[in-house]
Amino acid sequence: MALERWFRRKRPTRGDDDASPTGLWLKCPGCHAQIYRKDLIGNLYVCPECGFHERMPVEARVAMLADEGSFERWSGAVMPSDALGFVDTEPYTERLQAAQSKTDRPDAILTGAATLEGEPVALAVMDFGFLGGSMGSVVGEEIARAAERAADEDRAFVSVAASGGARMQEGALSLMQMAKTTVALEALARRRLPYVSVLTDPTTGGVTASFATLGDLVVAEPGALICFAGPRVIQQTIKQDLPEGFQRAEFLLRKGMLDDVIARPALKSRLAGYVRVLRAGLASCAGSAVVRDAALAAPSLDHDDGAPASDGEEALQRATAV
Amino acid sequence: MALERWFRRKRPTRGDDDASPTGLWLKCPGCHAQIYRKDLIGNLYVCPECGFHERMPVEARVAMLADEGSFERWSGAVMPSDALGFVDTEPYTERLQAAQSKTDRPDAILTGAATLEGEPVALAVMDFGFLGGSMGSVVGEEIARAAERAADEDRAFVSVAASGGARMQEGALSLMQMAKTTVALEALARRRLPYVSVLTDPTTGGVTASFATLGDLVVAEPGALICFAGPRVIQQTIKQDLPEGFQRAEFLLRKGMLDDVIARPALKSRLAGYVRVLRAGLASCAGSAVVRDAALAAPSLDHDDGAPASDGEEALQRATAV
Amino acid sequence: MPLPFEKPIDDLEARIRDMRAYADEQDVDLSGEIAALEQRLASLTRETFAKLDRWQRVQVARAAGRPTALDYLARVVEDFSELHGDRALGDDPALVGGLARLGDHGLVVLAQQKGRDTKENIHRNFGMAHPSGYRKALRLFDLADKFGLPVLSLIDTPGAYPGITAEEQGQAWVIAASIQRMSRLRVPAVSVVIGEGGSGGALALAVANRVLILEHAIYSVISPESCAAIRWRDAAEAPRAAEALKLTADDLLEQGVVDSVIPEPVGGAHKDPDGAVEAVRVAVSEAFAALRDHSSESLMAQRHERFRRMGRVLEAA
Amino acid sequence: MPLPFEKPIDDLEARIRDMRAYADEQDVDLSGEIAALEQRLASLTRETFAKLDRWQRVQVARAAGRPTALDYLARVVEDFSELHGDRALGDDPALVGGLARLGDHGLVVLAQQKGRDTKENIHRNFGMAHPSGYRKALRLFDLADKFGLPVLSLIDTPGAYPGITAEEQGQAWVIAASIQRMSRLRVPAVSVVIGEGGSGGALALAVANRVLILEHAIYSVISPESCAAIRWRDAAEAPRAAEALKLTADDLLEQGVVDSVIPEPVGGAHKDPDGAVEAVRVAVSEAFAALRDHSSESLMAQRHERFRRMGRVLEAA
Ligand SMILES: [Zn+2]
Ligand SMILES: [Zn+2]
Repeated sequence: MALERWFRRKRPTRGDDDASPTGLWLKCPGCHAQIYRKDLIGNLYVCPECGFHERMPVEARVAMLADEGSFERWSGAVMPSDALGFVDTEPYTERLQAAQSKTDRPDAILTGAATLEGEPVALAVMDFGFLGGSMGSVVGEEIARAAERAADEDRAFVSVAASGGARMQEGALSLMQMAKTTVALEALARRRLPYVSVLTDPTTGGVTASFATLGDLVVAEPGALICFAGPRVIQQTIKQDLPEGFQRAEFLLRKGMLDDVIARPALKSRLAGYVRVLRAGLASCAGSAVVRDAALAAPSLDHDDGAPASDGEEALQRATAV
Repeated sequence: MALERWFRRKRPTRGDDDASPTGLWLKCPGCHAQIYRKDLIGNLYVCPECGFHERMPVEARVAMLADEGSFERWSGAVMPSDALGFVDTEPYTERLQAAQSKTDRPDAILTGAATLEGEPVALAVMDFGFLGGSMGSVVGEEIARAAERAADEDRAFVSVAASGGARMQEGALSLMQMAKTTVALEALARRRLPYVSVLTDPTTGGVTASFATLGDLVVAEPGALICFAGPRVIQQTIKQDLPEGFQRAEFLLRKGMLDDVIARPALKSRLAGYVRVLRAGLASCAGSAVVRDAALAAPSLDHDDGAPASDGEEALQRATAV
Repeated sequence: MPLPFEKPIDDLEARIRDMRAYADEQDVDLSGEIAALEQRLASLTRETFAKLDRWQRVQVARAAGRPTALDYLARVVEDFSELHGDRALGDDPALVGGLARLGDHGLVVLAQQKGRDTKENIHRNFGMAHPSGYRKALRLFDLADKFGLPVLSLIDTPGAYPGITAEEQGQAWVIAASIQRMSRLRVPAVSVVIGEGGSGGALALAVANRVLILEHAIYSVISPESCAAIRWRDAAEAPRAAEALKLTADDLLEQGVVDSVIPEPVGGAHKDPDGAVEAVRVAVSEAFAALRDHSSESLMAQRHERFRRMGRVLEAA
Repeated sequence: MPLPFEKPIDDLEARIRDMRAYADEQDVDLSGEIAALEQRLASLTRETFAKLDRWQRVQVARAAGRPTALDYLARVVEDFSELHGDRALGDDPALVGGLARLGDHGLVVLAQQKGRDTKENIHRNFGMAHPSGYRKALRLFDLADKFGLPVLSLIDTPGAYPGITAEEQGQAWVIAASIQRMSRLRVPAVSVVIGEGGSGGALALAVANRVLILEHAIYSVISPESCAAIRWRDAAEAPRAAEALKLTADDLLEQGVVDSVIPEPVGGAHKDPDGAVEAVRVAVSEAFAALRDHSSESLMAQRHERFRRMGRVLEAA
């Protein structure tokens, strides 16, 4: 959230959020050229002059990645609730309604099945335009269900992150989504299904510090801000200027944190290529690979989507009885 | 070897090698005090004035660590050979004979069974006085056999390293001891037996870069030089002075490379304590822990000491047949 | 220095001290008066702490003199022996790890350590770990699994450190890795929030089978001050943010985020550190005793389910 | 620039070139003479390279124009896609890693890359990896195991980098870890020493089921120069040190350190890079084909035994 404000101030024209202008012409934040809006959109929201990657709407992202006609939406079965009765200058419920009206989705995520150059995947794309892409219970649950359903349907998992972090209006429950999404990824690991995570501008806080950096491969788009603590928080802490390019994708690539930085026009084929190779391991070694993480192969670890969760003691008893 | 010379030049009074004086009085390299030789020996070769840790003879080390009367020697069944016919300013065979006469052991290591405060262990102590503690085929073989026999006899493994690195007179065969000692440690890992490695002054090169840093816990003595490349090599490479305390135990502790730096008088009880705790895991979790590394549990991995090694193709066939 | 709402308690304590001194000095018997005042002190303390609001609890959770992780370790476990370093970046004093014993079995311990004074606070970076701290934890989780050693973690941090080096070294990456690694532990894991459970930096070490919390400790997605600065654009609104965040032990129990609340001595752990340590010792021993006979598989499954079900969503019609 | 012993070959090549030019210019038929000279060239080259001493082979192994790891990768595997970073310290250009395909299966590739010119040499640190390079390898070994991808490593390094940062970041620790991790791979692993196999920095990536070496590559515990500096106290004695170290492909085959020698085109790989690349492609394909149907357990066991038996000792009477 802090980030969202920071961006509004520093990068007024970037992205598809509230503050983005809706005129025919846009000024590119990268090269300051005047770009015709349609040209930008036709070029995958990449500046035709300098290659600056504007934020991309969720539906355009899906259209760019999924083979034509292959996308089938999964998300939408769960809606956010105001568990804490959170009110700041405005009630959380009203903020939710406004975001839902604006984006026409229940929360900050869209998931579904698709193929990428024929490779079956589950896609999870975050919407920074919905309360800054913050992760509350619904985002966590949709990520978890998508990962688990991908595992059930023998699909690789591809997530496209864009988030200001945890949704503080859901208190500690939003913090717990970091652990929830992480344990849900085990369903993929157990079946040796690849998970490729794409970090886009911006990916921060609790999303960076959970599922989004736990991909078998983690790549980013050029120029994307990727961090745990936002630049403003760090500046306030250390009281000095930040290095040039700090926390941007290229910086993190040099620091060893990313597998690669991939320009948007190449993204689909690179992701498909990764999935293809990671699924082309030797059959003779696959069996024992599963044995190796017998930890993860425990059948009692399987989670039933939507089934009422038992409490800890019950789970322990049940698991023990298995 | 380079190191050995470096030490002779810079630290003439340290250690138990050729260059150490044999008089009644010694000058401490730490505080420059004149120390009565017997006082030094009686104090575990630690300067009573400043705590400087002199190098310690192998037998004194064993006496310090092993419970009284518990040590039973294992090493000695294999002797070095001159596989390459290596001659520099002197034949390797002559250097070997001189070292054997001086130290009264076949090569730069002593291994055996012992108890430490009652905990059954295998001990492997390197002798820097034997050709700079360099690791050739015999040192590698004795380490490997000691680790494997420890596993057979349900003992923890404790090694005390002191080495100038690989023994170049044995060429690539000495390099291969790094891999040989490493794979031999798997016998311990398979049986969840602890391996605690003690690094003493100096531990360098191929010994640091193999078994000696692969302990479940890795500790060092105060002031010990521990490195991959020796200080002189680095100085020649970078042409600038090295930082104060560079590559010493305390420096490496700060850099996160050591579990602890332990003064000699406390070493035995600390090692025994580590072994005691690491062997007190829950029985309910031990079984599955073995499953986890099913990799390591493959029975065909067991190595028969002394059995003639089959060639690669045979091993592959044999293992496959299991 | 008492907390603001402790002033009346502090005053009454001073009066009792004065009266004792007077009685000693003058050799008069004031035991009746003193007993009465002590009774009043006890009920005043009880009443004060029974109706603390959330912001006051935040202050108790951070109170000077509140026992730190190492204070607990000294008596909750036996023979604690610190292990240093992450084998990559350094050794982080804000996140202490090591071996210990609990009854007849070994233990791996991880503890977020704030300072007990300014000097230690600087050394410990106020309990805010760098990536090397979490990497040390990863290493010790591996050790725990290899040797079947249960894991105890003590949580007390404002959060993972936000700084240039921390970001360069992948703070987000190591926190995610720590969450994942801890969720995969094949041994029993118990976490106790003893003071401040600050965001992802706390959660990274709290993916346990049992998450306990001290009565006046807090556990939150964000500090009240930062929340206020963002949502009210005014850090001074921290008390309102604390209310909104529902971050007290009772709140968390209600939300299902913690499994049980360990009562503190009346007046808070800082009033009676020994009492608090003993309460934690008993709670930790019981928690491990209840877990120790379960198989690795059941422990992993229970931990997995515990965190998988976190959150509140409405199923769409 | 020819190597010293290549001078007669180089001269003869120049003569042939001149004669061709002259024939073209003057439009005379010198094809008979040229053919004779070419025959002489072929036999001169063959003879020269047949009796290279060990120091000369060291020079061939390091020759400018000798194909580098990336030159091999371009054609030995398909669709090489580089993966960066060690998730801790950085991304080391001296040790390149990534995904590729070989026939119908995926592959993890690791390659020590020297520069093809001064600029690249500086960028690649002359093929001397830092700890982050070996950490990247550790990460990719995990990836290979998880997805059942065989591992191909190409070895060409003077050694792991000896420097302050490298020591601070635990160069010895990561080399040991890499040896251990590679020995535990659950997939087939093939290593090819394509140029210089320098000490522990080379071995760290060469704990394979099959270790191949190009005819004029070397593999040694120490460089001849360093060996000479230590044992003769004079780096100029490198030729004698090279002889003593027995570091050529044939020596290593005899010692059991490598499994087979890949013949290079006459005159060395630098004379015919395409021929060398093709020879490696065929050898690598055959090596993986022979390993692909073995179980993980048999692959590990074979690798374990391969290295467990290394060395020559005498059993005491
Ligand atoms: Zn532009
Ligand atoms: Zn002294």
